[in-house]
Amino acid sequence: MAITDNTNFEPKILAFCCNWCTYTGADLAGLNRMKYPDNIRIIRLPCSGRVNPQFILRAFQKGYDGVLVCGCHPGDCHYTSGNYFTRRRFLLMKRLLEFAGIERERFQARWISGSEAGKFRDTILKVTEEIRALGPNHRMKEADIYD
Amino acid sequence: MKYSYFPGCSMEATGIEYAKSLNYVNRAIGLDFIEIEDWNCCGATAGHTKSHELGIALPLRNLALAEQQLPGLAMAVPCASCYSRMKYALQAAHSEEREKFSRLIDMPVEGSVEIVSIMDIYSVEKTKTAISAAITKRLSNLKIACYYGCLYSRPPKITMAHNIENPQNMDELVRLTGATTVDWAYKTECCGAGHHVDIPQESKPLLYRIYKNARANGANALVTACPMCMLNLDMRQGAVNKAYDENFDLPVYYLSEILAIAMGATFKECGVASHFHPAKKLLQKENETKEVV
Amino acid sequence: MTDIQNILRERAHALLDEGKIACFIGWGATRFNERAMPKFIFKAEESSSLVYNEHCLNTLAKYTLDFQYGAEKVGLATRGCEARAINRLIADGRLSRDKVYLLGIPCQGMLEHGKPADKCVFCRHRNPVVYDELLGEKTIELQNPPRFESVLELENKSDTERYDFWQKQFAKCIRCYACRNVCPACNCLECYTEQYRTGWQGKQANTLENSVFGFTRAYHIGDRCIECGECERICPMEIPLMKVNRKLVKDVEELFGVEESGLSEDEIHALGSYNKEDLEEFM
Amino acid sequence: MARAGVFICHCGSNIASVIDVEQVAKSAEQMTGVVYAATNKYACSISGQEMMKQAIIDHQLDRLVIASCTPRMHETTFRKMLGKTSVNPYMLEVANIREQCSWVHTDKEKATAKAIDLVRMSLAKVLKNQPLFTSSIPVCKKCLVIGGGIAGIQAALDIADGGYEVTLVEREPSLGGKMVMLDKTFPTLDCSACISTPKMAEVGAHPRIKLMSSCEVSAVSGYIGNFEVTIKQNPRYVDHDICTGCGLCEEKCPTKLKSSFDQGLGQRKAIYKLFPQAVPAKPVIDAQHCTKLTKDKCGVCAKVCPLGCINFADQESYTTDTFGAIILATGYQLIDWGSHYPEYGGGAYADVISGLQFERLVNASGPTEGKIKRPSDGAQPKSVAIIKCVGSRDVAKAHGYCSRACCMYAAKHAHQTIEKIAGAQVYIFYIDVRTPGKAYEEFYDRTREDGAVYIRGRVSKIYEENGKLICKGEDTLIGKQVTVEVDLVVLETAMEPAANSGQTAALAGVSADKDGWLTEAHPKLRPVETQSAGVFLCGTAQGPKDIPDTVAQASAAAAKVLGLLAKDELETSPMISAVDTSKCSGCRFCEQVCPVKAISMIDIPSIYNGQKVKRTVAQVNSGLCSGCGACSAACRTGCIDLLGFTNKQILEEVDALWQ
Repeated sequence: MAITDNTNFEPKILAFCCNWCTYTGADLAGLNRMKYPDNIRIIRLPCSGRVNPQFILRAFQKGYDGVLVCGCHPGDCHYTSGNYFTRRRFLLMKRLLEFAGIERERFQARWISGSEAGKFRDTILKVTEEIRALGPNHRMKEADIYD
Repeated sequence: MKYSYFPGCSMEATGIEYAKSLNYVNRAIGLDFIEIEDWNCCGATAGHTKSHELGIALPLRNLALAEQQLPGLAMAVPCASCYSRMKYALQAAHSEEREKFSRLIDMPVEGSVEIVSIMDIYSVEKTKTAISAAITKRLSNLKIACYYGCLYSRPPKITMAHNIENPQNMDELVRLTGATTVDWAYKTECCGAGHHVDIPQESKPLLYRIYKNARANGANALVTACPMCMLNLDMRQGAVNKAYDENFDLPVYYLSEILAIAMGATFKECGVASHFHPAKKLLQKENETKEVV
Repeated sequence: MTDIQNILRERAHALLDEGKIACFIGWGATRFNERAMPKFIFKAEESSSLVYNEHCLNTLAKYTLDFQYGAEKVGLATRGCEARAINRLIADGRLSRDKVYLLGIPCQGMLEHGKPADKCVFCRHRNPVVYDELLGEKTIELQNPPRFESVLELENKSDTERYDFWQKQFAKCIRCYACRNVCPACNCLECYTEQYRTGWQGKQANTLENSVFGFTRAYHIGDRCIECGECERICPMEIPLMKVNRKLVKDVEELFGVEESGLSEDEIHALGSYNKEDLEEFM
Repeated sequence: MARAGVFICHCGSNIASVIDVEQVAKSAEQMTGVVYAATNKYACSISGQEMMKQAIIDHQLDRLVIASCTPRMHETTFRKMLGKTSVNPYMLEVANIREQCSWVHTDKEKATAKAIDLVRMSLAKVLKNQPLFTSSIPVCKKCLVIGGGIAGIQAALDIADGGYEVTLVEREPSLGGKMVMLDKTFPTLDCSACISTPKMAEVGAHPRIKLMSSCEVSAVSGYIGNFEVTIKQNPRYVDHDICTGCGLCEEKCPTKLKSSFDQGLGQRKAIYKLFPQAVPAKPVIDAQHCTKLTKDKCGVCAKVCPLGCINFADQESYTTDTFGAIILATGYQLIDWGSHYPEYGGGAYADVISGLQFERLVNASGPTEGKIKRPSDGAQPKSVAIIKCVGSRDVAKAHGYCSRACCMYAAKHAHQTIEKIAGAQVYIFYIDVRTPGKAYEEFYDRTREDGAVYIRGRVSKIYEENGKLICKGEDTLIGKQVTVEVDLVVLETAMEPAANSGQTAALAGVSADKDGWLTEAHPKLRPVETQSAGVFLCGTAQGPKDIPDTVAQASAAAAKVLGLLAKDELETSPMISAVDTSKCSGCRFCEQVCPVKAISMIDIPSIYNGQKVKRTVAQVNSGLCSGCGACSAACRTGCIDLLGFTNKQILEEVDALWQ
């Protein structure tokens, strides 16, 4: 495993955002000209319930240093119940990832509504800093495992 | 049937009539109250208003003693104040505070003791039948307003009482004696006992409205099962009459006194002789009624 | 056990004879004394070749899928693990209850290499939870076997240690898919690994792809695992697969209060339902 | 081979001032699958669109990536544009380089790099896009209205007047609901029955409204434009096709009962019309109390009926019909205050009555012919206490919500008491006085000027003493306990969702909140729609409200339905789930997680070991599917996929930056 110097490390973070809440919240952050690190790449999905936990494994496998799943607050789902299933799936998946040895900060889930632009920015800031502190991910990463 | 017994301070002082009459009734129907050894103050009024810890630790120690000495027995608590404190302690024993308090009293405590009032005990079907059987006189001239007081039902989250506004179990027991009970509105309202010394001007109206409503509904006597209420209603009736220019004549009896009298006890045996408000006359009238065969 | 063996042979004979079932699935002898193998009896007179002893390690339930479209029922020797597997298959819509006839067997636990088998020492259902008839008296269940001990042990290590542990384990994997093929919860018509068009993951047998397979399979069965332990038993490379399965079973229990799976045929598994009051840690 | 075009929008300086758009275009041109990349000042403008259209022709583009503002802004614009070209509108991905890049980053170099990444991700996705086509479903031009109160009546009339068929289902034997029980309506004090009964009659006579009284909805299937609804007709024991409503039967019936319409204060017979102006104006038999039906004695009604309408053997029957839209107007009921408020006597005092009982007392066609009399002795009360928020705004007792109408009708009751009884004293106990409505505050002012005494505080106890009702409470403005002695107490009790309204709504796929009120699609912007497309709601089924709001909402729901029924066909979004049945194992996981019940199981022919068999697989109802994709994330095999957001597309997006 390569040892990297973290000082100039810019993590790449992937976020799955639901169209109705978090993606809207991210748009609102833009509209309000809030500033946050450019490390985040967002994939827009109709609902956080669309996020298959296998996407998370795939993101780490391909090289992302952190993954974020965001959706509407419980009770606010555009499709009524999608995020309740999301919550169950990722409560379980998060523990499984930790059990597999992925550091807990690398995968996070958050509820961010369409009006919570500030929360969106703060989440990105916090997650980016946490992952920057951890350094690049080598675990379960394609490019770093050669046997 | 056996119960562990927490007398509390009243039973040997102001509430001596209560103790006497309870004793009489229990002997007549074969109930056994076994006093907890080394019991201490229940923590009422002075204790719990000063400190939450003290207010819980004091009664909890009694619970712990009962658990130790008389495991498996329900605890008979005749005084409503004690009853309330014990219920608070029991709830604490079932909460996350248990360990803290267990350390404070330096005793293990499970909260396995059931707390029962005299009404609870006498309302058990078997006991009720025994009471019925032991009654030899019909007190049919008595028209009684059963006064339950505040602490047997309130706060409902602590007492777990079902019928807060219009309880019935004392009424049912009183009716066993042949007396009638009246429907009235002040069964569970505060009598102001706690404040009669420091703010009598606020407490007197509380007493007044109780007498007034009892009389308005046709009662000629009050029955209670709380030594504090008893003291207050009995001792201060004269003062209220004076303050309001009234002439209430409502003798106050303990539930157990009424039962004891109906079972044939003399005034001395059951304590009716030592009331403040004249209480014998009404019952003497009753005594003239013929005995049941 | 010989008693049960005798009744088993008798009942299988009778059921086949009466034409109630087309086939009976039980165990038969092998040329090794300490091994038994799955046995399929189609003719009543062959019933005498059934055996039941402490070497009947295979959980047989998944074989019933071969008979799911048959006109007649299939008979199955059903211990706790088979019974829960049958419930699993029915709940997952793969089997219909009227296609199987279950001869319940209270199990005392099996031996593997002369020792109590790993899959049996943590078993909480030695008696079948579903059957048509029960052969013999119900046996006493193990009281709270420490199922999660090895999970806890690994949980308490650092994430680097855990990562290294699993990478070492999955480095051994040869991607034979035996774990998947034997698993009663892995009952998909076509496994996601075969979906080359979507390309969920690579087919290469390297540590990374192996571990992605391992964890994905664990997640797929996590809320439906019946803890029969067949995957771990069958693994030729001795990867401790039950450790990750039990991790999920434990989490499902702690998070959603669903203690065990496969106890009834109409259960809704944890991820197929939700509770508005579920733990909230994503605020 | 794909021929993708990439267009980078400057958005004036909004994007171009931070992102080097030319650099992005240059990078895009190098990406696999891209045949053309260009920048544009304003992609959404007419000229921008023309430029893209021309590029599609010039470079034979078959798909587009447009890097611009958020897709929430102009995705539809660009799709519409593609509709006029050879490119399928769904062969488009929008990279959000404005809201999520240029507006939130300042470092030009980094922002440009991120923009290139975002384009790369969108490109990866668009390369896996498939052309999608909207389909259309026919619309059955009929509406079902459930509930015949003022909300249902108004909605039904509006739709029928708009030219469409309406079926109105009412559980009770007559239309009218609660409004027709009321005496006067605030703040104008016009007679409630006088303004509602003409509307009822209009419904009864309307050529396009089919009124089904004594009916309940028992099953709903299908989807917007095509709901299959089964309606249960409860037995009436009177053949309404023949009955003329002469009333002879009712007159002769010997069984007298408490009238539910009069809230137990008046009487009716066992064969009865709910009230004199009932619509339909024909009687029904109360099966629970008719002695013929319970004990096989009497049968007088059948003997006196000149037309032989009475049928004691009447059974419940079911009919099924198709509707394009459904309106839920199931209304409210009042809380059973007795079980919640033992301190108010729990129902033991005859002279403690509910507001609705007061309405009947004061109503000229009520049991007392409009004279306010105490139920206990028929005496005229000289003093009345009105207690508000009984069951409302009281979580410890019943409900936390405000019932909204009570402040005003409490004022009305006070006004009516003072008006009808000379010298009457009225006390109103309140928590707050809420009068948000046209001329409402003025009405409240007038009531106070009339002499009603408002006491701010709750009543803790009501009891009887010497023939008077004593209300004990607190006046929180002076911090003192107060006691008032009155002859009559009126409790302004909380509204609750009507019994079984939740079950009825659930049949149509509509959920209820924690208090049981039906949930609208959006509290502000879609107040009469529900999560179930084609199902609308109005009136107090959705939450407590007064008559003006109810009627307004009913008309709003009707307008929505008219808009829907005006279409011959509905276009459905093609971005819905689809099942690859060859792989589906029928495990039902997708069915369990679907929020709109769009997935069902179906048996399909299949081959197993050379044998023809039936196999169970999932199928998606395209009319119901809302395209959330929960099923897709649940499917282990991956055989159910969300078109437009397929597993493959998302995986490509994840992989895009790491090739």
